Amino acid sequence: MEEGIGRAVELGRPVHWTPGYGSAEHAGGIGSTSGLSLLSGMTILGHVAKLCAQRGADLISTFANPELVPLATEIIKEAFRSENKLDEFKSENVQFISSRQYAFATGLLGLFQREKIATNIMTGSFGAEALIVAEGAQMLGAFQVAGSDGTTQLPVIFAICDYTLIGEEFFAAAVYLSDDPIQRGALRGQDLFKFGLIAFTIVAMIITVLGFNIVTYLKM
Amino acid sequence: MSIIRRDLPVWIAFLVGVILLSDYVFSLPALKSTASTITNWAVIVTAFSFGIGALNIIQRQSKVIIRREKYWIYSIVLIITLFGTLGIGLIGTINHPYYRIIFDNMMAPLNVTMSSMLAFFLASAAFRVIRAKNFESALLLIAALLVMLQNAPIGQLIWPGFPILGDFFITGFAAGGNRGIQIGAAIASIGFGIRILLGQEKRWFGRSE
Amino acid sequence: MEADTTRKLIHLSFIIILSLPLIFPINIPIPLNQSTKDAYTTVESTPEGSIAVINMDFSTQSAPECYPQALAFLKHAIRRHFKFVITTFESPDAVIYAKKALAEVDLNGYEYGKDYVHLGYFPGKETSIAAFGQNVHGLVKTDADGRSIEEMPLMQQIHSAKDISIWLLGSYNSIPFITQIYAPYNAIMISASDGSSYQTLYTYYQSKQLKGLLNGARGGAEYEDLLGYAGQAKAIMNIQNFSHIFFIGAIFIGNLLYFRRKKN
Amino acid sequence: MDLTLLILVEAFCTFAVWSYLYKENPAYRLIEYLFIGMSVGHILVMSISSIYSSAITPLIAGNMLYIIPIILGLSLYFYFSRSYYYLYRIPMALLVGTGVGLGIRGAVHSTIINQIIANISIFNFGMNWLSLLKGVTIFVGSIAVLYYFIFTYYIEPKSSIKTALKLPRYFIMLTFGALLANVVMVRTSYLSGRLIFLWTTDAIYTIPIAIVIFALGILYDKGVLKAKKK
Repeated sequence: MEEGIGRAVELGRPVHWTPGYGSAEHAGGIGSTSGLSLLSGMTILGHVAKLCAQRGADLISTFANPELVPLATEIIKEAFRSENKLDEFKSENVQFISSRQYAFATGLLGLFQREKIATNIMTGSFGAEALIVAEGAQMLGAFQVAGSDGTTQLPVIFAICDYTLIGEEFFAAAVYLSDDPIQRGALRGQDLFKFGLIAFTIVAMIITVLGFNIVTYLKM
Repeated sequence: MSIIRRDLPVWIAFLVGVILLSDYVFSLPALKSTASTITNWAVIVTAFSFGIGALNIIQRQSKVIIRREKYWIYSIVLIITLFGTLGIGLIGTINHPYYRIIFDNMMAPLNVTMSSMLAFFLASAAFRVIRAKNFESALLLIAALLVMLQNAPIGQLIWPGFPILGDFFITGFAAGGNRGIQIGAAIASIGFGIRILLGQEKRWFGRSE
Repeated sequence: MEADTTRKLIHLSFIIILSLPLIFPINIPIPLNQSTKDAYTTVESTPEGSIAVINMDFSTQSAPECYPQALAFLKHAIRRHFKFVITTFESPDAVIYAKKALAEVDLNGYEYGKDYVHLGYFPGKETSIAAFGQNVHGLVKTDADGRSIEEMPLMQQIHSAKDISIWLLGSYNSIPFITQIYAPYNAIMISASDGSSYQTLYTYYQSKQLKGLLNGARGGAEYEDLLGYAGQAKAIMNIQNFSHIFFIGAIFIGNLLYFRRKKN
Repeated sequence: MDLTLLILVEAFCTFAVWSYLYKENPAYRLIEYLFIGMSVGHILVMSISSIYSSAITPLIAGNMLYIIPIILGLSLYFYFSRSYYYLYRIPMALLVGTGVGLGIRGAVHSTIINQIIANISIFNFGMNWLSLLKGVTIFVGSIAVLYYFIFTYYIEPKSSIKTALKLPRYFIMLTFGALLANVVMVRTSYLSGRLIFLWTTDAIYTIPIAIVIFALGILYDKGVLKAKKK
């Protein structure tokens, strides 16, 4: 990510960040099941904004979920304030595009070409528009980082972007960027849980193969 | 004031989250109705938020128009279509013939055309990216080729074994990998969610003051 | 700059190659799947003149895949002289497609109200499917154009799901029908699907809850073959064939260039 | 309105979007702004009517409880106020809480429990050797990939198990390849829907016109480039 932002500064062109469409059309957004990945994406935005403020790169962020606009404005402002560069913050760079999935993609394609973005960072919850956005940025030769927890769009993003955070890596990235010992502890806890889950699955499978039906107990 | 500014939001989020979760664990009728009321409210609040989005757009575009920035003509087009659609939709309801024209003959085809752009983008990406640079990307390539041969009827004509092989890749390898990724992401999202509820992850409400 | 030109050339050749099967119709034969064959024989074995429900349910986006399948069902129903009603439960967009389909088929010998009725869209998804099964007249008062259905001779024969001999589900999501109609009434159903719902529906076909199942546009094309005409599904499959050949070719050439550059 | 005119509009939309593949241009820009304008207008209409039907109607009917979401919704707009902006955090907290609650519920139930149930019943595919192999593949794959996501317990691998540790990564690659190919099929069918529209309706007459306009555009583009160089 730092590499990408450094590149944007060198070229004097803006960095673009988006949390994706997050099924905004169907009453989605942070008040729905895609909320967690959108919020996790927002934590990464904090980090991106901080880097941009440090290096002096323009940061354009685009949204399909209107309720994220105030949040993002505050997050970015906060990042610029902590670097004492609040006067460099431009509120018109926090852009709501549209809640219709493909209108959102259309808007981004146009924006990319007009602003000549150098780096494209996508962290959040994506639908089919992800490929349009990623390939649109690719046309400009932009450096791309993406992260998402969904699996339907990942293969495509993975093929195009320079760095991809797959599934869980995406949530873990938010923790790693925070340098908070408590959060790292939480990550370790999750790993232990995973070990437990793997062990449980193997044991449960063997029991099932031996002929005991434990699935009915799990379904409770 | 800092109670309202800082602590109240965290407490509300905690309470709401806990109510929804306990509704899942215990099946009490009172809890169920509270939970569904809350989800209803969230839908209503989300509906209100679209106004913020519209205001953001109008603000930005009118700035462009006033400053006569590049492409300001298009901004005028945008504002006119926005209010035009809104006006027809509110006055004439969504069944008004003009609204149907906007919806059926412009928005719907534009939607489909944009999603058809994906096919083009996939074509150029396939040419550029799917290359056997090392063993890992060779695996990706083989899986992609076999599944393509399964999906195109012509594959079955070339060799009847292609569908079986491709099917194995989709319902075998891909299903397994997919399941692993999903379980992993689910665990992480639960951890992340709990941190938000406990107020350890506060960055979602922006300003720290 | 060179990469950019290559990309443009790829896009241009892609659209040209995909247009070829539409300009010069070349029909590449499509092997017949068992699930499609079962769907066909189910309709064939239903006696002529039975009452059928044709459900059309798809959004504008899934229409390219689903509409040809629904149309094939409609054509087959007419060929078997079924009396039919057309319904939509999930996506109001489909009502327009249903009208388009009725305009497209040859309704010779059919009289509106007596032999077929277009009921239009009922909101409520799964709950209204259940309501339709229990008491048709409780849910439906008028047809798609707002005419009262009480006077229509066909509607006087239909009171609940028990009066319907076969369900032709031209929709991408048929699971609500399986839970609300198949389970309580043991109804005979065949279903269309789109690329993403086929896998899920296939398990219901295996457990014989669906008597037949079409696999997206491909199933539609097979069904068109069985009915003996080349329609949209066939066209889509021809385009699919060409596009997959294109993709495989693009990957092949891409790799060839890559290895050549690596050698040098 | 006249049907042919509507088809012309639809064809223009299609070509304008595709023209982006060559270059960002005025036609695309026009469509882009129109599309955004229409879609935002549409979303506003939809949300106003949904607020009306799901909040205001019950309120008028006498259910006073619905005053709360309306107040919460309106207080989102405090964001624009300089001194009371923080009040918008309260409805936001409701949204975040709901999102987290629903998200965790979905993750626990539909992902973890259901997937694990599916995983341990590997014989559900039937008893022939291919189905059995499939079941085992899914089982091994999911566990291997889950193992890939363990971050904090990284053990420096000995050479003997190094290849075994690469297995998860290989599974991810195979998964991505297969899913990528499936995306190709779905997207091509959308594109074929457009192509069938262009070639089989009256829109066919617009094809030569579009080609001429494209060609002129490209020529103009190259001409301008040359003039600049001189």
